[in-house]
Amino acid sequence: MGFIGKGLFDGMVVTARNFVGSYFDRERLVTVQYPEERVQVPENSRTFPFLVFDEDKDPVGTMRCVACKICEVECPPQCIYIVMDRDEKGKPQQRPKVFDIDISVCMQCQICVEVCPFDAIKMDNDYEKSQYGRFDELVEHLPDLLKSNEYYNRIKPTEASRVDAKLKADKEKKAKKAAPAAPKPAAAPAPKPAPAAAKITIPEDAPFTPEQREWLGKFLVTAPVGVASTAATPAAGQPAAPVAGSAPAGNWPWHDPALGMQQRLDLAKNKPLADLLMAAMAQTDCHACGYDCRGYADAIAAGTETDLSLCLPGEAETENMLKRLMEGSGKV
Amino acid sequence: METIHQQLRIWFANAPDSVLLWVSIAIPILFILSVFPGIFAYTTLVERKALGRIQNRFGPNRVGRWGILQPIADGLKLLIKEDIVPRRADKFVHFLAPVIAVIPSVLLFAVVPIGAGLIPVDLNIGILFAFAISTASVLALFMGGWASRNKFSLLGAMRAVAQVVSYEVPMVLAAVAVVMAVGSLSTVAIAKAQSGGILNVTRWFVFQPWGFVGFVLFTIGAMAESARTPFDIPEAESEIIAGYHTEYSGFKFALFQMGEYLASIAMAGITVTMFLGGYNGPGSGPGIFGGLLSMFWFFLKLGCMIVLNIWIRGTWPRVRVDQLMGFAWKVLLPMAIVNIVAVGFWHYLTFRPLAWVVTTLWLVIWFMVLTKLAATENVKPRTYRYAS
Amino acid sequence: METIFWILSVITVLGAIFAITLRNLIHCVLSLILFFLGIAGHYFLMHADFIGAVQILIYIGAVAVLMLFAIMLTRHVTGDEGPREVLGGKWWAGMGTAVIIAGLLWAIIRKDALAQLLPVGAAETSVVEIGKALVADWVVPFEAMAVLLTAALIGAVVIALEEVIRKR
Amino acid sequence: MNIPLDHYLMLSAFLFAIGLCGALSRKNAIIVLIGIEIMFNAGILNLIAFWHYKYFTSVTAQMFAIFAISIAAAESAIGLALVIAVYRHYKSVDVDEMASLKG
Repeated sequence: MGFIGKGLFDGMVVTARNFVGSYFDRERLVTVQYPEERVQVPENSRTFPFLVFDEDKDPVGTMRCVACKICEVECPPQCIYIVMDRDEKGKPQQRPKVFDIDISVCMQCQICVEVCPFDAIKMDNDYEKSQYGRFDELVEHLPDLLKSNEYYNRIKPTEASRVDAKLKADKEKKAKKAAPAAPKPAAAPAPKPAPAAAKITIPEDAPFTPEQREWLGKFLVTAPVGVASTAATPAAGQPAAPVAGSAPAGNWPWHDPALGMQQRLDLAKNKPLADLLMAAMAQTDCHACGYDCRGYADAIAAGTETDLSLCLPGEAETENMLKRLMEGSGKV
Repeated sequence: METIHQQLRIWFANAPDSVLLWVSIAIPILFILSVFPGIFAYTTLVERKALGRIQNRFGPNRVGRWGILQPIADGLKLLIKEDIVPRRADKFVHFLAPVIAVIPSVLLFAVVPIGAGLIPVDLNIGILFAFAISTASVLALFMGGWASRNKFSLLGAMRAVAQVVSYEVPMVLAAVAVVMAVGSLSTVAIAKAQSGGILNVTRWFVFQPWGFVGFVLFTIGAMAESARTPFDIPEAESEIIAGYHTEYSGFKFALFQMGEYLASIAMAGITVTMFLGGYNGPGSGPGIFGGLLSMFWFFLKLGCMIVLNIWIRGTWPRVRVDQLMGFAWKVLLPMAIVNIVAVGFWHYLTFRPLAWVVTTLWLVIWFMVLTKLAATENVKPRTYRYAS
Repeated sequence: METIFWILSVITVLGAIFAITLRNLIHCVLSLILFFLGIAGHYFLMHADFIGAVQILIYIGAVAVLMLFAIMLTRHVTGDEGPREVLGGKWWAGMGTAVIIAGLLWAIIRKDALAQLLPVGAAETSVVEIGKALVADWVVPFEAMAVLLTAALIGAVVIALEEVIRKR
Repeated sequence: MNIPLDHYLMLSAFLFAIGLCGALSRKNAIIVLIGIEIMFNAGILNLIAFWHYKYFTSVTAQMFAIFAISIAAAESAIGLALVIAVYRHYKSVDVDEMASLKG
């Protein structure tokens, strides 16, 4: 039976039922009483990055991070700041002395996690980060960032077990071969800046004819180093890498992890073999190989190092290039 | 007030008369200023709790047990908030508006009898006074909206003025029906006319056909007048941010809210007086015990009206602006006029059963006709093209 | 009571003066409302409660609001940027006439014997009396008033909607 | 209350003069209307004052006041409607600019 305004009264009945029901039926109340109760956040939710270490006894010692600075370079809003640790003699250590993440800048994109070859940085799901200040208080330092693998397993069991299995497999492979077998990280490879089609440095949309383009490319390659590197950096479509602490040597224009492999090789063209080899490295000075990039290249060129698969950040690309270069020089 | 004066004269026979007069003036004022703002504060709490429960939430429950200190916390917070005045605002009017918003609302309580023989001032033009005062409240909204120099504020103010002026008319006409039946404009006389019958209940006007229609009309009008939710067009937050109080913060904002709620409570009090029997209820009457009981009944009914308001706010969607005026002028106003004729029937047909039949039939038939006329189009059930 | 009279008079006169001298039209109407309130206060003071309530209801609730609306519809919403000189070019005409009339009235009132009257007894007319008078002795003017108000209503709508009607 | 009648009469004469001044000297049509309203009110105040002081037994003065107030309301409604109509035509509410006889 319908009469005018029946819908209004039906609505009032519904709300009255809700009102009374909410006192008797706890199931109806969807609100979570936050400080006392918490919602179990989904496993794949993410907030800000943290650094994984393996053993509780020695968080700094068993930290997976080797201060390779790939994440610092790749971070789109540039919220990561890394300084590599050095011992008294100034020899670089494979761990960061300073590792800061400004979480007021971080946009939680997870790119640092994607590019890390060591599974050292992962996304947290802790959302209680409020502070009383807006500047220094929101910068997380190394002690705040370090969290155990156990914690990682707790918050993201599926992902962490996969990572653990992979790391174990790598370790076993390494132990079994005890030799040149390169651990192939299963993690997604770092997105490589594709070598520009028109030689190197000129953007696709720059208003040049093909001839001009060619000339410019040649000019920029052969031009004085400063010009080339400044021009080359934006051309690769990557943010300029502020490699704090380790000033790029003036005569290594390719020593810039933001460049593509082809660009680096072009920059090192007509240089000695060691320079070419160095240009093939990932340029992060990560010391995964036991040297810095220059040292590794020198060692290969000098013949003291025969394993060409040690450059972890460079992955297969670097390994293949190193092989080709060595074949070309007739040493292998 | 006069009764207090006489009582005081009996109790303190040697005190000077002028002192007693001032005391007897001060007592009702203090009573109004202490009780009704308290009711206002806890109405906000009850409203938030009830709305929460209606939406299957808890509502405020942090400050004190069951959030019982929430109004105090709100007040403190608003007191210490920064008071912002827009740079190009009309500073003086901007300051004046919230003050003016409260005054008419408080004045309204002067004519509401809260118990048998308990009324601040028994004006013989009580109802007219109430309407005159409540009209003035629209000025505060207008001043606030205009002085802010903000388009949304101004839009809200214009809407408020148009709405209040339009809904005033059916509301007054609904009250005219009661005034006709009682033969007096005094609120005390109206309340007294509803006493008697079985348990002091059956002679409430709401239990008569014309009284019921008048009650519905008056409640709708009162809701629109105090801009409560189905008619909160002047401050529709999804359309014009907050309407006339967009540019208000801190305690000025609190004053606006207070004026609005006090007006709503006072209107509920007048509705109770005019239609729900006022302070009449089982056991109410003269004497201390009857007086206390009558006060209890009045405040119980007032609470029921407030809860009804909250319930409606939690349920019904907002009226569309373009339908608002049509509803007032095409449905409420003719219905109020028809209702006045119904009171005439009621008055002259002294044989009650016949009067019941005639007035009911008259009202029902006109209701049908009006709804037929007001329906602009044939509304069919909605069909969904993309959603199943 | 004398104090109340003087306070109300000051409010009324100041309201009236501001209502015709301020530059901002909205301020003019707001002070006009102050003036209306003062007048209503005078009515209450003279025990004409009904007229006082009607004054508030009609003048403040209807006429002032109507004026505010008219200003909104005819000027920039802000209402200011009025004429540069407040009283216009012929201020002397207005002022002169006003002063002459005030002086004349003053002279007449001072000489009249009525002026010295003091109120006699409690004067209060109940609303019932007014109501009865309206439908008995005054029924013809009352009905005429109803017709006039209806005509005014229709006329106002027609005048204001002229453009719309012409377009149809 | 010891206010003699002439106080009210003076007050209302004063208000009438103010209203007249406003109606005559301001250019804005709305202010002219405001001036007229002030004069109306001064007149009604006189009526009530006489009623209160002399003729309080009769309701005639109150009747007159009620009718005058209603007429004032009707007058202001029409007046403001006219102002709006004129504004539409001339884009101005200045009474001095409404000098053209041609519509």
